[in-house]
Amino acid sequence: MLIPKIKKKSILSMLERDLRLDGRSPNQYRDISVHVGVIEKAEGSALAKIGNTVALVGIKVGVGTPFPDLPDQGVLAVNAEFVPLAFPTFEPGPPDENAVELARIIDRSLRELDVVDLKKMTIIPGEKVYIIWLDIYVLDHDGNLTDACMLASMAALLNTKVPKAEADDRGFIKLNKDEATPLPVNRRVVIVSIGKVGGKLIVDPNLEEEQVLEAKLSISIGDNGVVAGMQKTGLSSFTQEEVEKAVEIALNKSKELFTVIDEALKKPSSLWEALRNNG
Amino acid sequence: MLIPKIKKKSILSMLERDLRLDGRSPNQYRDISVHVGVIEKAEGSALAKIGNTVALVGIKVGVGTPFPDLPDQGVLAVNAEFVPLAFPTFEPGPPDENAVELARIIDRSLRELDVVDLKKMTIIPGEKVYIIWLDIYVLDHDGNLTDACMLASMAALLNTKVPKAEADDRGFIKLNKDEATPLPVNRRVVIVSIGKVGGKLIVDPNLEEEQVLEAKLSISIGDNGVVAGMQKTGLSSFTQEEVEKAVEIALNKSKELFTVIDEALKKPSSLWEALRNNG
Amino acid sequence: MLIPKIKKKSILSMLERDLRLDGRSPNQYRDISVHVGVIEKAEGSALAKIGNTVALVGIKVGVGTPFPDLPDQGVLAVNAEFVPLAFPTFEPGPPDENAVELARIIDRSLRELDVVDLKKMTIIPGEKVYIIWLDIYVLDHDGNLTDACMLASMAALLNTKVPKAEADDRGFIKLNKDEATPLPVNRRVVIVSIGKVGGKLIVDPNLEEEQVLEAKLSISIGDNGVVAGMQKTGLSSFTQEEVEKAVEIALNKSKELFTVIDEALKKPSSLWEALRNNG
Amino acid sequence: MSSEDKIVLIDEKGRRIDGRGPEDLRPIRMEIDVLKNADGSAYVEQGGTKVIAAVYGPREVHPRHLAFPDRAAIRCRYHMAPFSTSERKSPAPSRREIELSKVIREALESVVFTQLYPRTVIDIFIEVLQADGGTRCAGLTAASLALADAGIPIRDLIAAVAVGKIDGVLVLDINETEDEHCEADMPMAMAPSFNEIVLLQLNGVLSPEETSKAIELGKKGIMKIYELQKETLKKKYELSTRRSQVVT
Amino acid sequence: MSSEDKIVLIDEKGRRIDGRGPEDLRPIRMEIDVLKNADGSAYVEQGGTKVIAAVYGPREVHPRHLAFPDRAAIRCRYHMAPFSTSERKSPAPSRREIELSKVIREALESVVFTQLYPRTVIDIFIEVLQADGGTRCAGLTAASLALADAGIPIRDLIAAVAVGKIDGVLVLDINETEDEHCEADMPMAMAPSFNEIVLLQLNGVLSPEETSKAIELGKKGIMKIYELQKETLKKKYELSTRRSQVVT
Amino acid sequence: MSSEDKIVLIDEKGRRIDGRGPEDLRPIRMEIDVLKNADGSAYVEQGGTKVIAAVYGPREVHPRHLAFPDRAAIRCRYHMAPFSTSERKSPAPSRREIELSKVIREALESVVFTQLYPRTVIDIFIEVLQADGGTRCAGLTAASLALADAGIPIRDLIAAVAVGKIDGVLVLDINETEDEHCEADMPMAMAPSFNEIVLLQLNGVLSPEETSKAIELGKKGIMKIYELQKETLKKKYELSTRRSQVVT
Repeated sequence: MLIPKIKKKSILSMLERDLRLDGRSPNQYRDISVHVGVIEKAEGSALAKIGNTVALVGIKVGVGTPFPDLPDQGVLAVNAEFVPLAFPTFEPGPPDENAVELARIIDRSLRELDVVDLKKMTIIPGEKVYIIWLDIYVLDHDGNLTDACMLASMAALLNTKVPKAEADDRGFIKLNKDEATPLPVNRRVVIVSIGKVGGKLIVDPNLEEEQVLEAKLSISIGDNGVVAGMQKTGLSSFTQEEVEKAVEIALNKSKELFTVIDEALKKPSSLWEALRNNG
Repeated sequence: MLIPKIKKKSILSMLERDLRLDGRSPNQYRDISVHVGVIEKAEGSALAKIGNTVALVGIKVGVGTPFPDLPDQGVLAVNAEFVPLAFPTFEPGPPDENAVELARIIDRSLRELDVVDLKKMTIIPGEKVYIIWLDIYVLDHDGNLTDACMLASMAALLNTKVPKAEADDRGFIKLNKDEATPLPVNRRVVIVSIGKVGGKLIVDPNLEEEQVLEAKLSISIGDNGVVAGMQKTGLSSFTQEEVEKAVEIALNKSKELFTVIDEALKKPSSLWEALRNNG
Repeated sequence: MLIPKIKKKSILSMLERDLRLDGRSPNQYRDISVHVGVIEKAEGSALAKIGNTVALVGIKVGVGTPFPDLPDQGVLAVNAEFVPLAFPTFEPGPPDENAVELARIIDRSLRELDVVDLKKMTIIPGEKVYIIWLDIYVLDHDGNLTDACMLASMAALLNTKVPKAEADDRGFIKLNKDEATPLPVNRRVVIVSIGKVGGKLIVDPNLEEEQVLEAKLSISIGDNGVVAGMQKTGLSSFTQEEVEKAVEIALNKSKELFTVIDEALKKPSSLWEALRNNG
Repeated sequence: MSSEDKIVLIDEKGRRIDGRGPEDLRPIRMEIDVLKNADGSAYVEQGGTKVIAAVYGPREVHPRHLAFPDRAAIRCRYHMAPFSTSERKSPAPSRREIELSKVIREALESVVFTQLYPRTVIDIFIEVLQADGGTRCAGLTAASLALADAGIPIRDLIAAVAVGKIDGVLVLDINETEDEHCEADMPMAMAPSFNEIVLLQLNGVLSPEETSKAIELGKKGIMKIYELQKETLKKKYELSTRRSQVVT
Repeated sequence: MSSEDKIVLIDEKGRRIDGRGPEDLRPIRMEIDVLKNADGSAYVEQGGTKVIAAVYGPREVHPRHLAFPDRAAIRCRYHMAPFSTSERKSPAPSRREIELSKVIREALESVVFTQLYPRTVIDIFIEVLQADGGTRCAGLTAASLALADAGIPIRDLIAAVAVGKIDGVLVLDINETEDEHCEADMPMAMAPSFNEIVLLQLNGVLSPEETSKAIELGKKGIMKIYELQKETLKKKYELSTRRSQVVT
Repeated sequence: MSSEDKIVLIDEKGRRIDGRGPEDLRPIRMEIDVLKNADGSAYVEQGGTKVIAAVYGPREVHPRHLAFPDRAAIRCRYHMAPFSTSERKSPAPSRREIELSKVIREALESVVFTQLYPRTVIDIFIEVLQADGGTRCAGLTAASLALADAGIPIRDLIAAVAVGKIDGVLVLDINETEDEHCEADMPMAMAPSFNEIVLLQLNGVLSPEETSKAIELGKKGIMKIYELQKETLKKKYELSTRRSQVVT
């Protein structure tokens, strides 16, 4: 994964003129697209692309027992798999620290804003609740997985239908998919990741840029304009001023991302369409 | 495990004359013996030998909860351990792909023919059922593990006694070994494995032959003359005609195997006897 | 971990004159100290030092279901972690064979003497009992972990307060820490480990000595003067006479250890004090 | 093959639950080069079943001692996405996935010229994104396309399909509902140009005669899938040729 | 941040549940060289939070291929003792511990001169012995002291603290009870001499303005902790100097 | 040692539940060379306990860095078959199996001339096929026979037996029922020719005097087992000599 020093040099010298290797300006995202409803058997799903980065999220709804300390809430379980078909160094096996960190960043962003109204997800209070399994599948990694995975997660939740829970004659709870209602979603959240290289801030770093980044700050923004999470990654640091500037940029760019989600929700798509226009 | 090419040559040239290195004809099994009742503490057990291949199967009967989608059936759990004492390259640890495949082939053969009458293995419908643990232990590996393990499994099931389930004063289910009845077995199944080498089909390949096989087809045969499972293994292929010929051979040879089981069931044996006549 | 042969020679030649490298006599322990109550959030805790060996034990009390065959007893679970900060070759991950052996030696010593009165640890007979988690944490390893960990374990149990179990309005059992009573302890036990080197027996071998030991015998002694466990470790052997002599020594030295515990119980200490006087 | 309920899987007119006749395949579509990072990739839809396959390699093996001096090692992972099934599936590999990874690998290895790349490894990853029956077959179909897309020399493509027996009738390309209630399910895969059966499994009960007929039926389906595979490759090849001409 | 109960976390006089004002740190004490085997070690108490850190290295890497040709690798494990929490914690690393090990490692790596020790590894082990809020911050504070104690060249110490928002008020160095009921929890760490923020996380909701103010408040706490760290090192240094003079 | 029920383990005539007197061994039989692939193997039955042991080696170590430059490494696995116990045992190694593998290995290592085979490994596998008390002892008895059968130079065989205390009486070679209800269980193993105790464990409570007497009693049993071991080897040796004479 060592990028020649010469490439770093050219990235830096172009940034001096506010330009990036792929022609973008510092605050510009790559092309973004979101397709919802691509996995028909899942209760909710979405595929998000940012440039060549592809993230697929499927949501399954099941029945389980609540956490003892939260007996009157449904359960949301967020998991991320960096499957080995997505990148040469991704390996089979349990999620590594990067996949765990990504899942937890998204999980916290959803939780802190009460994005899913888990209090409405109880079936029998204290005994049976809905479990919302949100599984993130990275299919192609070209940098900035966080923003793509958050986009796909948010769109998939908005695409989710919750089957009606019915007790059978033995008292077992079964889910009836024929009577399903939209998942209660309180509000929306996106993540805007901002890289720092040569002291400059750039939005949506691609893989090539990530390899020369000094540090990165992923900022979760709610659709009510609040900061709903931050995570600094990378081996270097930010100054307070840089953090403040990054928050400002994130607030700005979040609007674009919310618009992309809005557009995507207008009509469900197919995986065939979503994957094919990769060329 | 690389066998000298010269050995492959001699195997092939002998097969041209329908002969095998150990003096067998192509459709001939090695010596087969089955001993039942060798583990007295197990509810059922059998040791099967095919040539120098030795497989021991023990069956334990326990109490558990049924699968939610099959509330009125007992549970049959088949597991295979290739313990490291059986072969230089077998390693400690969870079953590898070969052990998993073998256990699943045997499991399917038993399941597809309803060999064990699991519907009779309910204790309290929907709540408590018998669990039949069938554990396969390979003790010595000289080729054709599948047929030997299936033989031992089938004989062990026919040797199994199911203890009576009784509720104690707290309502816990306990098993009473003093009142045990034979496991309800609907029918019998065996597996005949047929190797392909130099385009020839041979029954019961030994280890030396397995190392030069192009491919192998393991065919499960029910005692009602049906094909109850097939599994092709190995890096090469079969033609349709070869598969048809293999099925015909398997049907034929299955009769020998059923006879071996019949003989073995006539009297229980001891592990001492079973292991000692290895010489 | 290879100690120069020259050091072994000097250890042996000094032992000829009943002397040890650190100035001790063969039957002499290093300085021992025990501090109880060092983890205030735990229900019980103790830190024990023997020379530079440091063991910390914390006890958590929880609620769980009893073992089916012991429905009217609480559960004691002993676990040992050799965390990697304690020694250059300790590795992260599940306990290795040394940690497992140590935990099991201590577990058996506690169990065989009924040190904890588990029969008094039932909440709802057959359904809910107290679970006593005894977690051993080795912080610094300079030899003779067994004796230090047993000391810390015994002192921590004597320091433990059991919160009152109360059912809430839903019938869930909650623990009320404000109403806690001392853990019922029937009697005390310590372990005295005796090494054999050059045919001589030495008490409390330190790390340097352990590296040249032929064998070691860890002897559990109850405060009623019985032998409550033995474990021989190491690649060599003992004669019967050596075992008898070791038992005699252990009985003798156990009195010192019981006195150390008595002293420690007189006043709770802080982790700050316990760790700082390491210098 | 387990459930208690009696479902009508074939009506009096010989129509199956999704309207097909016994010898009809489900609608299939396939595309190669759908991923950027992989050396080769393919996406296959067969009815409701959706699989994606990627190939990396030939590349270096770590640790080294897993390499073969005389040929490339082939590793294969068949894996189901947690959201691909009716009930959420744990992402940890099940015993079923371990077995299928093995038989798929053996089928693919029969067509790859592994001896061209000694001391290397070729990694084949199959992800089932939606499971509606026949996932190992669709996975094989996709994996062999991905090998071709990666430019790895192969003797032939692999095409695969499952034959089932329902209410006594042999049917082609069973879907999940049929699989759950059928009397037999026989997945098979071929190197079609050589008439070689490279994967063959049977779960369920057939008479010897039915076994022959099932293989015969499977072959018919496989040949159709094979044609589609070749078309898919050809289309892409022409496209990229045209493109390169434009460049030239 | 989850519980249902309404607890008064700040009274009408602006006092917090443990009597502190909004900008007060909890009592802190720290000590280095508390372990014999480790190359460097430190113990930090911050209110009820107690952490111990140890450093081994630079030392050889096994297996070799994990080494870097141009610098030392840094490995970091943040781990909680089973008895450190209210309910007993399984000793197997949780997802939380895996994440925190990563962000702590990245923060520490920003100050270590790793290029001085190519092909080696520096192991940093943090054990939380009692958890009462702010454990990752106390862990970082301790780990950078342990690095210094091990004599590993660092550009600066790392000092860390968590800022919280409670009932609309930004408060410094939240404890566990505050953490459970707060609106936001923002752990941050700095290399204070360089004014560099090397760890920054936010769990919870802040307005952009509050974010700035929270960082400002965190900086104040960090500077105080930094002073204590330097004193701790100085005291020990003088002690050992005095000792060595005695020897001479 | 746990159950509540009071069972009469020794009757008024001093007979144990299986009719033995306090100092009687259970019936023992043993055989070597029972497996073809292993370099050495042995099968031992002691009452209802049935164990089989196999030895592979000296052979190459993988990975290499586990090898010792000056001697062979010894690895040992004591393992119980899932069907060997009253309740089915999970095949994953339990903490008990991990501990017993260690103490058995240490006992065996005391008699093997490991320095003859530097840089190699000797693998010893013990499988308990039926457990009725004294499995670690029968395992050691079998393993040392398997080492001899493998032709690995050893100073002495290892013979082992468990001594128990029941209703205040010391008894030899306790079976499972006795083990469950006894006051003490003391497994021990010796290199009998050298009078060396190479394994010694005590679970339960003994007075110091009883400890001595228990060792004394154990020795008696061990000597009998040792004689049987030597006979077993001799018989086979004569047999193979006769055989080779026939060949010549």
